[in-house]
Amino acid sequence: MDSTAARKPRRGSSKRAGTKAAKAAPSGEPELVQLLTPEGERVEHPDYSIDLSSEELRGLYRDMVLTRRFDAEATTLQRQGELGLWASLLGQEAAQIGSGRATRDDDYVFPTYREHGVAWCRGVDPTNLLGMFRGVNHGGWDPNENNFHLYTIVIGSQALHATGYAMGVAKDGVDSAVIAYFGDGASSQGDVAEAFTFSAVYNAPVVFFCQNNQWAISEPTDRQTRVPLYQRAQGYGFPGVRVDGNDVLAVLAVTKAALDRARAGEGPTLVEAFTYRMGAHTTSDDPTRYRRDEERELWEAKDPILRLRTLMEREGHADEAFFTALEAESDALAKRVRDVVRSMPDPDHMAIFENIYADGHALVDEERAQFAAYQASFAEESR
Amino acid sequence: MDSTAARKPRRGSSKRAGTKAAKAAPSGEPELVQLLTPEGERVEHPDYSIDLSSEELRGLYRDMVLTRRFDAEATTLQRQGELGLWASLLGQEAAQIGSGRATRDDDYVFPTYREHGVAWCRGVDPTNLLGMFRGVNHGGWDPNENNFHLYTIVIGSQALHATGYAMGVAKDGVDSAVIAYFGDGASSQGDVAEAFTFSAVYNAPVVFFCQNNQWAISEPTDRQTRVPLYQRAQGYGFPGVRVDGNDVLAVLAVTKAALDRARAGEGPTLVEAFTYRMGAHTTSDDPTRYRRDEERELWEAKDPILRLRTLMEREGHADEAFFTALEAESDALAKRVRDVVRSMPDPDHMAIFENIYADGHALVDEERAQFAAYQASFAEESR
Amino acid sequence: MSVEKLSIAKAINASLRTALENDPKVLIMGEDVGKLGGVFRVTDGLQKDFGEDRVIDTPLAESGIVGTAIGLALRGYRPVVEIQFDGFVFPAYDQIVTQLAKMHARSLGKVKLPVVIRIPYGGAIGAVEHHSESPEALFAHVAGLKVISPSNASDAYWMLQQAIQSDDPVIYFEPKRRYHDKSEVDTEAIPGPLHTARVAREGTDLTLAAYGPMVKTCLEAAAAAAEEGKSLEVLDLRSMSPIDFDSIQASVERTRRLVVVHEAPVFYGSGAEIAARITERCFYHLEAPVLRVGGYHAPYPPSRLEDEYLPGLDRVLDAVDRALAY
Amino acid sequence: MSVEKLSIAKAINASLRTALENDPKVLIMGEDVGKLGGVFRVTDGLQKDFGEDRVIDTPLAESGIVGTAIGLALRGYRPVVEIQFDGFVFPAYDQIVTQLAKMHARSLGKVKLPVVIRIPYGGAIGAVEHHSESPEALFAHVAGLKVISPSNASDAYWMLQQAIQSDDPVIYFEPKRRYHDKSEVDTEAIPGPLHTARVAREGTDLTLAAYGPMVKTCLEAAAAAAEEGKSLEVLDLRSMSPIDFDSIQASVERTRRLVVVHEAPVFYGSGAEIAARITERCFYHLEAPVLRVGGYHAPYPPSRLEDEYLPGLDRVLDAVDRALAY
Ligand SMILES: Cc1ncc(C[n+]2csc(CCOP(=O)(O)OP(=O)(O)O)c2C)c(N)n1
Ligand SMILES: Cc1ncc(C[n+]2csc(CCOP(=O)(O)OP(=O)(O)O)c2C)c(N)n1
Ligand SMILES: [Mg+2]
Ligand SMILES: [Mg+2]
Repeated sequence: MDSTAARKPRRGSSKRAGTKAAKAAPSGEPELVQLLTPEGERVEHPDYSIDLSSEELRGLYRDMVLTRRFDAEATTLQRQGELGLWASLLGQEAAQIGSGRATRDDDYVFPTYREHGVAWCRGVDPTNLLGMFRGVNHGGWDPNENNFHLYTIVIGSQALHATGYAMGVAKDGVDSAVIAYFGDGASSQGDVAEAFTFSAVYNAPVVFFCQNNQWAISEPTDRQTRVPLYQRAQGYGFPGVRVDGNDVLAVLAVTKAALDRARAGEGPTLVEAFTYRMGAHTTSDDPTRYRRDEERELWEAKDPILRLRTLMEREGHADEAFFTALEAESDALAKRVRDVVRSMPDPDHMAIFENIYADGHALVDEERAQFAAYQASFAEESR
Repeated sequence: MDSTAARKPRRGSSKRAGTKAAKAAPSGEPELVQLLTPEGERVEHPDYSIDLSSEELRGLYRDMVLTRRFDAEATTLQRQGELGLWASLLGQEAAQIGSGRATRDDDYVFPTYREHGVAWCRGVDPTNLLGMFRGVNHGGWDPNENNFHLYTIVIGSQALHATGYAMGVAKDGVDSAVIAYFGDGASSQGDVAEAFTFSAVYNAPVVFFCQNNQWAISEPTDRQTRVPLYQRAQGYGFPGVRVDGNDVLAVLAVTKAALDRARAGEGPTLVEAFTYRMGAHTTSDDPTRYRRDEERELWEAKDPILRLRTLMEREGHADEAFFTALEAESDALAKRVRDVVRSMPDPDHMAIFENIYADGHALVDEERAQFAAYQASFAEESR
Repeated sequence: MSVEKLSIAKAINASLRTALENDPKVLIMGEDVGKLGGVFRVTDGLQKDFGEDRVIDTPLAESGIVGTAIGLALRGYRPVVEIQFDGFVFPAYDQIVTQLAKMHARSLGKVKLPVVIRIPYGGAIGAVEHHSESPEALFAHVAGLKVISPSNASDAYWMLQQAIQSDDPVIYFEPKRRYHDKSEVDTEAIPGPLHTARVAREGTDLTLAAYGPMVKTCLEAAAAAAEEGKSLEVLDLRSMSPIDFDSIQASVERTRRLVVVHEAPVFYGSGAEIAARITERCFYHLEAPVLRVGGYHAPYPPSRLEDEYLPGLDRVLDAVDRALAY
Repeated sequence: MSVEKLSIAKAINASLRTALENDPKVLIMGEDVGKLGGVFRVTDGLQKDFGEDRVIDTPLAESGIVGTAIGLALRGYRPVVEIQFDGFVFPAYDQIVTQLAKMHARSLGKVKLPVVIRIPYGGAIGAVEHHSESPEALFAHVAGLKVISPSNASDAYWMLQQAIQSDDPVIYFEPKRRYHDKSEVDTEAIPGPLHTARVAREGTDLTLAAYGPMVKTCLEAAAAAAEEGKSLEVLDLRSMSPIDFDSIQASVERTRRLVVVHEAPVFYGSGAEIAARITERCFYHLEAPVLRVGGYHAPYPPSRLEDEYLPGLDRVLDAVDRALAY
């Protein structure tokens, strides 16, 4: 629907456009909170508003561009054999930057394996994300440094961790909030449903942020649900809202509102960011087996970065120098990522036996010693 | 709310009463389909109607009375040490008989451990239910004889079995339906949520029948949900309806409509039967630790059997002879149950090794032989 | 009080109470742990005294319980989770195995998961299906978990204290059939290491190794054997992961014969691990193969058959006789 | 065609195709098994040829997949379930352990559960966490399940045929690192019994027992040892529940030494069960304790460490040397 929508009045000049966006579209698609159309027009929404300075808009733009560039570089590094795998977020930049920028430092984030943009917002050095994809660790950063938990691969598990963490936040009597990311496919997992139940019963300050990128590997969303996912929340007694996941402004506004609700003691919210996985599921995947190019083309017209750029250019939020500088910054980031990854050392063999237990375990000690002796025997032999 | 409701117009004489029942009650309790008030008055409902002959009403009454009597006898047998445990259905007779009688012979039922009334409707000999509570088996009946699956103790599991079975029914192209029973507590289990997802995605002909008896052992329903349970269905894309679970007529009508929907290829329905566990969770439980007598008294006024009797007596659906004969039939049933249980033999020791595999397993054979030899060694010693 | 005679159930209750008192971060979570005090009354009175915020009745969803406990631990709490019965831990198995056990390693040691999972386990209580199982091997096989089981009230108290204080996830198996067995608990003692075996009875002819509910059975067997002039040593292993192989080895080097006893099925059970490793360590000491007494490769049977299914005095003595016959 | 050279992946595909052709009740279920043909392309082309009604893309929920497969089996279908990777079977563990494994016994034999669960397992493919595990012991310990793993294309084809035809639930572990290994498959052969071990190489000095991916490693070890003048027998166990102890015993009675090799952690692994039972059966035959080579008591490590973690040629030969040194 979005791509065929007629040009809409400019920012702030019309309530009609916003109201229209809030209603069900003629195609049968359900309502979708939108503040920036695919054509780069600002529209209003009765429930959500946002007013950002030029600097803030540039900030969001920069985040998205750098994230995309980082992501592309990682894909390249995978092709070159430097990474074993990469899960690209291409197309989901607005969903991730908008929601990531809505969080406060003291909030806590529970990501899946694809939240590179959110990690960026949280201040995690992007090179840290690559360790697990290179195979040198299972997650190289300290979750508590940026309140950004490790990537979780087992689908849906982290929704419960986030809920428990939020229960703890509430116990602590502070007004931080927690945000749990998951995908459309994950919505089918029992753990996600149980997270809904627990968070509602304990009124936990958690936002469930579902990036509905239309696909769970090869399965379209209709293999997971026959109604829009945001509606799932209602049956558990908390609000659900669908936002245009390619509209960074709407995502920011909607997520901020949901986090504020959590802070205010009003409990969980489900945000469904309606977006699209532009690339393959991971570098191991071959989407030509299960989806058509036309679908991708349709979504290209809704590109999250392009539409913000259109707005910024038309409204003069940035000059050419900004875009040129950003290009250079992107190149520098890509180079740094490349350099860091290439020089990332393999872990020491003994790392197999480290950090299995915080307080030690006799068998680990025994096996470590045996392993060391065995390794040493080769060293002796080769001497 | 029900017990304080004023006397309502008689059967068929008013649409108002029914409409009223369908709306949210002043107490904030959500709508509840009701066709027979606690005072034994017939009321109408805009969406559900029922017109039963006197014989049919007597049938339902008889089912409920005999089920209650059977249940009481089982409780007694537990106290006498003949059973290790009993899970009483006291108070839930209407929910079980109404729904059980709504099923067709070719439908398939997946019960919890408390569906003694449903078992009765399906034609399972009640004495067969007692084997597992006595400890002579884990479920003594052939599920396919009455299309009544074995009792399932692990909470929520059977919702998925029912869904899979219903997927099979649909594949077979027949118009049978499947009904899965579970409790308010079970609604929190991931398996139940996954059953909702699968049944919706595959449009499986299954009815989820949740007996909300207000308690999961010691936990009131607000430990499982903060909104009425029937609303859960909506978020999965199928209808949910709350029925007065102590009103056998409404339960029958609502369940039948849901089963018919399934048959017609319209997919799953969630029925929440709002009822009350009058007794302890099981004979091992002590409800005085967690709930007040007053609550029970409130619900006594809504007794499912009493209200039907009131209706039958007032409208002349049965004479005294019927009630007298039923009393005798109850006594006979109780006696038969007692006799059968008391003479129920302990299983042969070798049964430990039977039916573990359909096609055999070398280790089972080995252990069976060792066990037999070991047992025989005692026989020899004692000779 | 300092020394008191307590049942195992009461000792666990006292230990939970102590933990709640000593550390405001300790939480109790589970189904019916509040007003009811748990189906075995092990948490009796705790919610009343510590409030609903610290003794938490949860929704009926085991994965949710363990999953939120993990989140609470990440926030700095120390949840002690109750699983109502052994057979109901499996919905939580994924969270335990893929998250709880691995998160410390996944984070290169950055996060700690001080979560205790209490599981009443084992049979002989005349219960229906799923209420009498011994799944300890399914946890001990998984790196990142510690698996322990007390056999008496003092260990019940102290091992739980130590489990709660540990920064590692601990699966604490409670021998439910022994809940009412009483013995002395010194709540001011200084406990020994958590994962060390204890010589429950000294002997010279053969070692019986057991844990949890089977320790008592083995002690009874040893007493009976003594009347026949056989001197059996009984080791209470206390910990199934790690296993104190040193103590078993030391005992076997003296007695030269070992019988391992547990309720769990023998096939792929803890007895297999003990037999394999002790045989390797004591190959020239063993006069007989390590024999195992345990459950059969069968679902736990209906309760009227459990006496036959479970290892009892006679089956232990039968194995002892077979081992001594070598 | 009758004899063809196929990769293990293609042999499984052919076996599924045969089953779908021969029996209208056979269904394929799992995540991405349809158009994608599974992440390993093992179900490639099947949905195209047999339709969405028989080759079913499921919601992303493993408990739901196995739970509905049970329901379908109760209705008379024979579902073959694909779990995408070893590490993702755990959400389904409860349905497998408490329902699938026990329902036949629970019903006193009245209902049958012909469900096959295919799990690509094991490491050495350079994958991220949860994609390289070997959880077979966690299933073999549970009565009611059968657990098997082929090591070559012919077994991959025939063991799957037999698993699908079996009225019991079967966990079929696919050695994913060997998916592309090719060997001859005779699709008109008459297969031997499903749970019998196979002598993969004859030898006289020591027996190597393995299954799945480690059979090839052991064959390579045997070849290397032969060059040093050591004659190793290699047994392909094929089945982890039941285990063909008779064949192992027969071999060990000749070779007098046994080394068991698997990728799974040694602690509480299948090697423990084999060591315990074979030591009991062959106490006077064994010249050395049964040695075990396998994974460490550690989470499966990041892929850059997997070569060190996994048992390889050298570690097998090291154990062989140690066993021969007795
Ligand atoms: C429990 C579990 N099952 C299966 C997988 C394999 N898997 C990885 S990603 C994925 C699809 C996830 O889809 P979605 O939740 O929509 O997230 P997206 O990848 O689209 O971001 C699957 C099936 C897994 N990681 N965990
Ligand atoms: C997975 C699982 N966890 C815990 C239990 C123990 N248990 C048995 S019944 C019950 C409460 C069930 O409540 P509800 O679903 O409302 O059914 P009701 O007993 O009220 O009919 C619990 C917790 C169980 N049987 N299965
Ligand atoms: Mg997706
Ligand atoms: Mg209930």
